[in-house]
Amino acid sequence: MGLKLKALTKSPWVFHVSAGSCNNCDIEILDCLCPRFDIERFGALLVGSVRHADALLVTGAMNRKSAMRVKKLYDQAPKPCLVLAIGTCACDQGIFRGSYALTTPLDELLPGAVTAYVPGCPPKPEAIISGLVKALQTLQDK
Amino acid sequence: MTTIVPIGPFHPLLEEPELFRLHVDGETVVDIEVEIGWNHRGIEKICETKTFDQVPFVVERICGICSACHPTAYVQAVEDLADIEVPERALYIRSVITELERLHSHLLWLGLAGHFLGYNTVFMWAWKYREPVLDICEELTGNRNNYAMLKVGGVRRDLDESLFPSVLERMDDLDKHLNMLVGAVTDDPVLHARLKGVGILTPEAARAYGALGPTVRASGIPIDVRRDHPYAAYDLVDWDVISVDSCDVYGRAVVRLLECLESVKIIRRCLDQMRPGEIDSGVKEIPPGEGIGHAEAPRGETFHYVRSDGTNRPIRHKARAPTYMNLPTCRATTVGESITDATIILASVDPCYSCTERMGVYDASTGQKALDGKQLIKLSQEKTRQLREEMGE
Amino acid sequence: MTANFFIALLRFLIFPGLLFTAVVGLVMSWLDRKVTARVQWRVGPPFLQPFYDIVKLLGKEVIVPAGGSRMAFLGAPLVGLAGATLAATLIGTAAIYGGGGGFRGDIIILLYLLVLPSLAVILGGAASKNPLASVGASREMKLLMGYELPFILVMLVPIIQSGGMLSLGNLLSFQAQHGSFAASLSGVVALVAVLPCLQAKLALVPFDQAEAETEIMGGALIEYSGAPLAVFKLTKAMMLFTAPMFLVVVLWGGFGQTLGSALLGIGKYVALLVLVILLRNTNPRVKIKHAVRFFWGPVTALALIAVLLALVGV
Amino acid sequence: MSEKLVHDLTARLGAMIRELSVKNERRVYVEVAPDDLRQAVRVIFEEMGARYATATGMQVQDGFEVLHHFVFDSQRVVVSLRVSTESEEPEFDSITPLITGAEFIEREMRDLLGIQFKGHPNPKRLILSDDWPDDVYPLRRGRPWEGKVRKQV
Repeated sequence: MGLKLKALTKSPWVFHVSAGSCNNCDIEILDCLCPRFDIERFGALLVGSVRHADALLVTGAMNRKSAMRVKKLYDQAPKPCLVLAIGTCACDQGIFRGSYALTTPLDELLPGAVTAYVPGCPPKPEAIISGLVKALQTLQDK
Repeated sequence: MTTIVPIGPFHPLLEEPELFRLHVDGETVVDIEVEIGWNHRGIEKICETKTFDQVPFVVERICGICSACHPTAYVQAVEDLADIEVPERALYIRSVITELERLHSHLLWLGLAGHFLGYNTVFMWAWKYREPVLDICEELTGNRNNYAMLKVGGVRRDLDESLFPSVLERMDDLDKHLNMLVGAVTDDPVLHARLKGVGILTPEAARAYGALGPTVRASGIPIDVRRDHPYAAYDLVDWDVISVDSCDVYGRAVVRLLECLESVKIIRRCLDQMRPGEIDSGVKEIPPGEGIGHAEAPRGETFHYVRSDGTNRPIRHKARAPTYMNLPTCRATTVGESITDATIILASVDPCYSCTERMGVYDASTGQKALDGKQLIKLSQEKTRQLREEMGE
Repeated sequence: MTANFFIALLRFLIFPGLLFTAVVGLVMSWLDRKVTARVQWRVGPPFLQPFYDIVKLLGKEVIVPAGGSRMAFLGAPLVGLAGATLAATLIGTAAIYGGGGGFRGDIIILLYLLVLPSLAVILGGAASKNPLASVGASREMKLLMGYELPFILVMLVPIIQSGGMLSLGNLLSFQAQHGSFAASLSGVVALVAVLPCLQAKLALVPFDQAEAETEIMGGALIEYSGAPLAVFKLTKAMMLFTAPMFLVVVLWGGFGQTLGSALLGIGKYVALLVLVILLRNTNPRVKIKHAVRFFWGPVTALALIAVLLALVGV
Repeated sequence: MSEKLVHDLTARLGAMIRELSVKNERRVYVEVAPDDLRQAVRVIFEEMGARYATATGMQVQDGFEVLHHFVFDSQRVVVSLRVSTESEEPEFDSITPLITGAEFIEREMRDLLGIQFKGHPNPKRLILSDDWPDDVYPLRRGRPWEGKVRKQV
């Protein structure tokens, strides 16, 4: 494993994309930054611009309007960039599946890009952190 | 020259997707447009395909931080429709859950407000105090959010009385911390300078827009569904409606903080007064008819309307979240302010888009044609050119 | 000639220039994040975190926004880095070699060099072709105009006190003989006046309007990714070392020649830095309007008082 | 609780009332003719000082219905003002000129149910994504969008 990769696993800056979620997953993501969980221990930071991001945390069921934005954001992110589906909605659209407002699920929209799925409604912060760690491990295996 | 500064749809200010277009002249906002729809999931249609007993699970997911208030409003609408009496213990349980939610929601807002002001210490401290509230929620209901406690005619689960002493103890702690936060906010001169007189919402404008919750209570209109249309156990315990008349962002912050103290009071009294008993009235059938239910969410009144044709599903379910009424007030509050203030003003109504958008997309533009991407780029390039000239390049 | 050039190059690139300042600056940025975390009841990042961040950014894809000026966009961070490095070299050389390390007028050159990182942010933001970056750049510019005036006024204090010395080395030997300027009344006032300017120079809350993440998403740096971003971050970290160091040398006696005085100097530097970090954590971001008013009002007044006091010799 | 209010409503609205039903002491439903809507809203909102909550639009067996909900906070009553039409292309008067806060809910109904509002100051198509077809109204009965909405990639 090269130094670059090692540095990447030690410093994953995350960008949070809420694509039609109910807010819970988003709050639990923010909660990861807070004193009890403090993901800065692992070098992770929540960044304001997608250009600074190493991982996109996507939440929500993706409706027709936000799906296009998610795709655009993914294109704007400098590679390598991980994508994590946070919450049941992002994984398989959950309770909203079949609604007229929704469109393709995340893994069809960004084929092959989703590294980790963190189910739960909402997933606990521990689960989100564990998902991030596992996603980073896939980088090391390469 | 007017520049358009987009805030959103994916912006760290907002934990949810939203697009505000601030028309900015220098640093002053001259106009604002809101575009919503990034969160629209068609919940009202989904509800028509669920049975009356399943709908609470759907409306719970309208919004994560109002995940007790929407089901409360919904079950009250159905209870209104079918004239159902709810057992007293269930009423107390409903109050406890909704107040716990209000506590964590207001603390969450306080933290985010601090974050927007670049005051990350406040963010971290508020969220640290919020954590025990979530623990209590998890112990009492089984989940940190989305409690799945409400059902038509009562509640789904009883509260475990053996947990009450430890809950009360943590409420005492929280009380102390909240008082400290109140002191910190009211004593900080920089916060006064940043928040006082900013984002004025006059009582007249508040009424015209139909603003709700802390937003309107900070404009000197003391309306609160919990007192005005008592539901759950709010008429069985003693508490006060908080209202100030400063009409600004500072007032909204103070109202929320003081409301937290009231919530602690309500939870304590509910746990005290609660007596063993039935928690469910065992509803079998919903007759045809229509019903209305409303509840005071942390952000204001949630309003639900349900119509039944006698089958096991509602034929129409309408949900209106408080932000739906509060957000448009941004036109009254941000115009004329600086872009720096715009963010905290937008945040001061505690916008909750996932609520607002379960059904709607709206645009608060003043009828002027929204600019497309190309024009935006052109404008931004012009601004850059202007900047260059200013720099003497 | 060649030897001199070689030594100068070494000083610029290794010690006390680029390499040394970068390492110390990154350690200091770790200190900043760690203290911040502790104030917020968090654990904070591991010691090597800033190094990982920089290495990682160097390995990422670089995206130049379409329609932007490629030269300005990629050149801006280098301008800032060069400014910070040169400043660090001059200050470090003067601090270590005492009287022999500086040249006449280097204090004025330093004032210019210390502005370069801010100018780089403005240039980079303007080259980004992004409205939010433009807002960030224009804020940086306003802020710069705000704090530079009192900053320069304060710099007059040591010059007046020393009777017109314009070289860092001379100022240091003057302080070694007569005690540090900060020991006099005018020096104390000057130090108080310069502290908010330092905060603004380092772009820390309450004066981080140009990069206000929650208002304008990283502001001027919004479009930067990969290596150029790493350079900006590095420059910022280096400024964390260079700017307080400058004040210690100019106003507060420097590091002297003995081990004891060197340790004292380091203590002064760390004290300044921790003060800055604490200020950052106990204040909300102020509005740019208020910030400029603050710098042109009370801070400038205070700086003027310091100058007047220096003129009457206290 | 609602007796005085009902009395007041009957007196002020007078002949405009088509039907008035008191569901219970906290809920009152009043039906008026579409032509009288604005006048009735003016009476309830401006003269009687009610708070505007929201509106519910729906497709019923024979046509469309819109309920404007008003809340009387001091009297603890919710009054719902009902207008209905049997037309397949429903159109009602907009109440936005009277109540600013009604702008969005009327546009929402326009987009999701295809109800037009006469005199709306800003009747723009806003709901749903831009690629949603113009004549498909998802909240009408059944699943009217099936086969008409393109799947996005």
